[in-house]
Amino acid sequence: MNNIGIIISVVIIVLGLLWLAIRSLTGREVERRIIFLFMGLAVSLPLIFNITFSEKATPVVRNIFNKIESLPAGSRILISFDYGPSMAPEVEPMSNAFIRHSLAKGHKVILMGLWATGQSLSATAVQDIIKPEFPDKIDGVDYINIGYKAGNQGVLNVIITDFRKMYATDVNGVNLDSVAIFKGIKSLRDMDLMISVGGGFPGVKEWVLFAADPGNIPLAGGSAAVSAPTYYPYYPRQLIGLLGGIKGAAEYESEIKKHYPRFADMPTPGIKMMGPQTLAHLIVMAFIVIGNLSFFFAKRKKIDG
Amino acid sequence: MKRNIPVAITFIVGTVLILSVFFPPVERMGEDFSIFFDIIAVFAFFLGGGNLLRIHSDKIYRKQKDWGFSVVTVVGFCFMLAAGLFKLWNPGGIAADVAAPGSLFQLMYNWIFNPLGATMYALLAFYVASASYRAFRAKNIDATILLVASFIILLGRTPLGMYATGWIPESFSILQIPNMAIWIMVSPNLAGQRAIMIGIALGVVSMSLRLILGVERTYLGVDNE
Amino acid sequence: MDKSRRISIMILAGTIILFIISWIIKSNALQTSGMEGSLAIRDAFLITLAAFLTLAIFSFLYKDNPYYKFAEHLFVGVSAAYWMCVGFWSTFVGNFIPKVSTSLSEFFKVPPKGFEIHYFIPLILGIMLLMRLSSKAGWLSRWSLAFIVGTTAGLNLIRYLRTDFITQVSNTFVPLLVDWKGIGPFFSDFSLSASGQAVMTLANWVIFVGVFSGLIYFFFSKEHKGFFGGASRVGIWVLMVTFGASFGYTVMGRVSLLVGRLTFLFSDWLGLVN
Amino acid sequence: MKLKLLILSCLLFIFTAPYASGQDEPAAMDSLDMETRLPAPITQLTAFDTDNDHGHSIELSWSPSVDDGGGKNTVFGYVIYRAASPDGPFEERGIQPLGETGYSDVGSKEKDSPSYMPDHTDYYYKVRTLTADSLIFSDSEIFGPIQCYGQWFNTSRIPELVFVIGFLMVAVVFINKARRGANLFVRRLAGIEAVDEAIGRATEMGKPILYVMGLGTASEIATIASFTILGRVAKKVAEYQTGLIVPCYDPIVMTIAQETVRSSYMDAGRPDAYNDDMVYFVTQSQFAYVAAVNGTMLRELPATNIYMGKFFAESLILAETGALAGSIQIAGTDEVAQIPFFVVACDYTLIGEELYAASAYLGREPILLGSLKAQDYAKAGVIVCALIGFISINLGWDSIAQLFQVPNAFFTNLFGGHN
Repeated sequence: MNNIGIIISVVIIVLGLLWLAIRSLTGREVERRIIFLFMGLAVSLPLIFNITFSEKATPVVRNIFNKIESLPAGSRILISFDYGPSMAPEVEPMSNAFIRHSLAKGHKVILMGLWATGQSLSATAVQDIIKPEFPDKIDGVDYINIGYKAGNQGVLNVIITDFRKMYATDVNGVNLDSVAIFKGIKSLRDMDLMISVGGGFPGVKEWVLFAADPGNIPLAGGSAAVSAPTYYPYYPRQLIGLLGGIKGAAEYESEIKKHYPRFADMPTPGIKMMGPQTLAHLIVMAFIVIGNLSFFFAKRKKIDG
Repeated sequence: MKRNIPVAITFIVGTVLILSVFFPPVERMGEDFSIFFDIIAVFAFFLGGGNLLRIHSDKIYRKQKDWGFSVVTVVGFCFMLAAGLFKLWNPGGIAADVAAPGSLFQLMYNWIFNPLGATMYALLAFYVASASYRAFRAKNIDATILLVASFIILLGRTPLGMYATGWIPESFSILQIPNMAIWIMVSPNLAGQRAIMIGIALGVVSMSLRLILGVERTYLGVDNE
Repeated sequence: MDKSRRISIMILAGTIILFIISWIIKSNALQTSGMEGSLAIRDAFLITLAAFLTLAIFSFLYKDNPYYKFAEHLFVGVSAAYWMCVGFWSTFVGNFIPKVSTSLSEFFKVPPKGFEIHYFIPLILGIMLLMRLSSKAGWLSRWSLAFIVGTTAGLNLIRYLRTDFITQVSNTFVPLLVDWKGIGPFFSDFSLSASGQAVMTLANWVIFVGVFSGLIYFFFSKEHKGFFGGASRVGIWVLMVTFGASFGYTVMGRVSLLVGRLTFLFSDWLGLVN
Repeated sequence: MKLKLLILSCLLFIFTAPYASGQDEPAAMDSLDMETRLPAPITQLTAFDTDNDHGHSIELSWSPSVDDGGGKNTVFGYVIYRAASPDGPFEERGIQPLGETGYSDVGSKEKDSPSYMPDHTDYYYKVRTLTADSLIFSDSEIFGPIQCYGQWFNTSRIPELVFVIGFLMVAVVFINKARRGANLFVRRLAGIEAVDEAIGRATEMGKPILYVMGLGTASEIATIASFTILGRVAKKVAEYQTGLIVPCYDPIVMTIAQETVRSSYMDAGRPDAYNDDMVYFVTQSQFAYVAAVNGTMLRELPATNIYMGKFFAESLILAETGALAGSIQIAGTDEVAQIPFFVVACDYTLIGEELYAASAYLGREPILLGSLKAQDYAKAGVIVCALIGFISINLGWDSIAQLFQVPNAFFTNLFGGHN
């Protein structure tokens, strides 16, 4: 089904564009409805046939992947959920991908949040990702969700010296002193990698300014496309990498899929959402090219004639 | 008289609001006036709704072209108005929120208003494509710059950009198209936006002063009625 | 003429039949998924209605047609009433009534907030605005218009000055040399990152020159000749980059909207994909 | 030393006992352990009325506990308490994380609000130093009485005042100059010059002109600028006897637009040709309005579409449909995010500030031109300021740049905005 769909779509779109390109070489304009039709096809075919494109990770994204890969198994990775439901479609694929990758590599994962809304979203991640996909991982040993504490960057100010001043227990009320994963952890400085996922305030910027920079702790980020450009000045010194928007998520997902056969069938909302997007962008670009072709050939015709 | 009083009102209201920013005791006037504005706008709704009904009933009465569709507008308007003003089917009665779940008002919003609005909005995807075909042509330098900037950004948002330029070493990563797209967003794009915003702010200041001083008064109409 | 009329009636009949078929199939589907009978019939009707309205709007892309006209006119009527109702309940009943009348507050079941005499100002101005409907006292409506325009001018002047003007100007103060570490490192790293000084420095230069020349483009009282002409030329180019970039950047958001609508059609209505 | 500390903490405990709740009992029994863990209280608590406000607010500041970030390093945060008398009862006003040395206690100015904070009333404050254990804390000495009150003038906004007065003065100077007959130059605005041409074309074709005011309410300067241009267009239309269609999004805008068009027709000497139905209300919903205007474009096939005012996501839908109908299109908006779409899809576009300048350009009255000249001087001022700030920041004098700092959310609204 999937393959047939891809073949059909590719044939339709490629032949159509070819026909249009040839037409425009004679300087003829394309009718608007044909453009509309192509746009409709470009978005609906990937939706119906579930067409996806393999992404090639940009260095900003690959750096995070390589960092998690290169850490020895059992390293401590902290993932902060700094977003709410409205931003979730864009950044939730990122936090899920980070959790999957870290656990598959055998790292210990600590989930927290600087946004009040982040707590329920991290709980969802435990419920929907960790428990069903990693049944052998034990809460309190391999992963823990310590939840949200009020105070924005003030929280970071505290936990960079001592976790237990802010967090006495995890979300289930279990004392942090009694869980295995927190043995030997005093502060953020004991983390091997911190990842902030979110795009507002507090978010990646606050993690850089109040945790990564003063504590000299490796930090990675994931953010909505809107705010991603503003974080580049921190890369790569204070921020080892950054996933920007759904495209960043898709790149990370394809990187995981490439290296981990066990994730071949995992849901990849990032890649999936990029399917129609990519095709639509290609169509728009194709029409820009075709438009210019017909423009130049029409002009030449006029000059010749 | 008919013209001078309105000009005086604009002058007094505008000056008082500007001064209120500098004098904390009257600072809240700005908030009050905004609420007043909203309340006046509710009265204006009667004007608007009345105008809508008048135009369409006129069409129906005169059996103008497409008068049948005007019936649709009038019926839709009255139906929704009744649902909202009388809070029909509203589980909470008069005290509840007008759009409480289960009310007729909310149903009509969810299943008529919302899909229609979202679909109109979605038409943009098509128009973006047709506009880029029609208008992105390298006619002159300006148009070419526009075209190139937009093309780089588009390319940077697809895997194609990375496949084409991923081989460029990290120390020259600015030449990789996704990075170039980001650079354009944070540098020249920012500069252009900023120039426009500064200009607009000055324009607003100057226009506001003209209004307050009563120089710009087209909105008042003429006086020879 | 007669023939085309017959065809359009046939299309209309076909549409109605399709609508009913979709309604029946959808209610069956909803019932089998465990929904209560009458509720399933209602929801099936609403989903079908929303889907047909969606398609009616999309049909405009082909050409203007009666189905689009129907959707458009329905939309206009419903939406005009929607905002009237929201304005009435939230502003009039929510903000105005509690300040002027306890008995009316009780009637509308909103907590009264204490009488404030100056809330009669908008009441009077609002009534004056309605005077427009009378030909004799129509000039009174200008008093309310004058009040509205005065408020606009007074509020916007300071607001734009504070947020847009002063902030944007101060944001333009950027260092022209970012973390200078010598010529060697400067010319060896052209990466988009904190270590790529050349790129960062270039970005700041472009911001400064861009704002500068962009502002010169907006000079109205000086002829754009000589240095001025050159600078405003550069200004236009910077603006063109801005426009092109913004255009390209929004494509993704616009496509997401279309994805949302098509997902509604394919999965919520037709159940083709999940 | 240890003894001293013990006595101090005992004293503190006695002092805090009245405020402590019943839950403190077990802690009291365990007092030996507690004494050693008690954090040092904060010192030098002071409070003063918040400057430059309308009252109802008090600023607090203190020196942090010696155990905050040093000493026993047990401090978790601070809780601010306020009372109407030194004997209490104290109510909690806010919490600050460790490291903080100040708090602004902002109350409501509304009498019926639960957090109402009347002016000219005595208040007493204390700050409690918290540890991770909710039972172990120490209170500061009580500060008071202190009153809050409003100031008459907000000194922090003097820069704005200076700017407004300066701008006004420059404008007055140029207005006077223009009145005395000085010829003030205004550069060509292609978009506005195209209007006349477009009206002529519409007359030739016998088709109407569609004037769209956008989604702005009358509280937008862009909409008001649009009225001026509408006035000019309507006058020309009346002279040429062409049709005019003005669908409106806002009822108040509709009212003002009717006044404007009517007066233009009178100016043109054709009051009989004016009809209130030219300017009509559609609906106050963004996309329903667009749907209706789209329909009008394809049904009436106007020769020219003019879009002036505030536009959001609909800009491209309108402009593309208009192009489909074959109309000449002239646009102008100050909505930065939408200018690109108009630039791409329309024949002429007034970019941002040009929309406001258009009215001065059309009027050519000295007073309008004078204000335009003042605008240009302000821009020159911006460039000079930017240069100064720029040089100073590159020489390392940050204090000059600080003069211009205003708290901002610039990046958040840069790419976002209404769409």
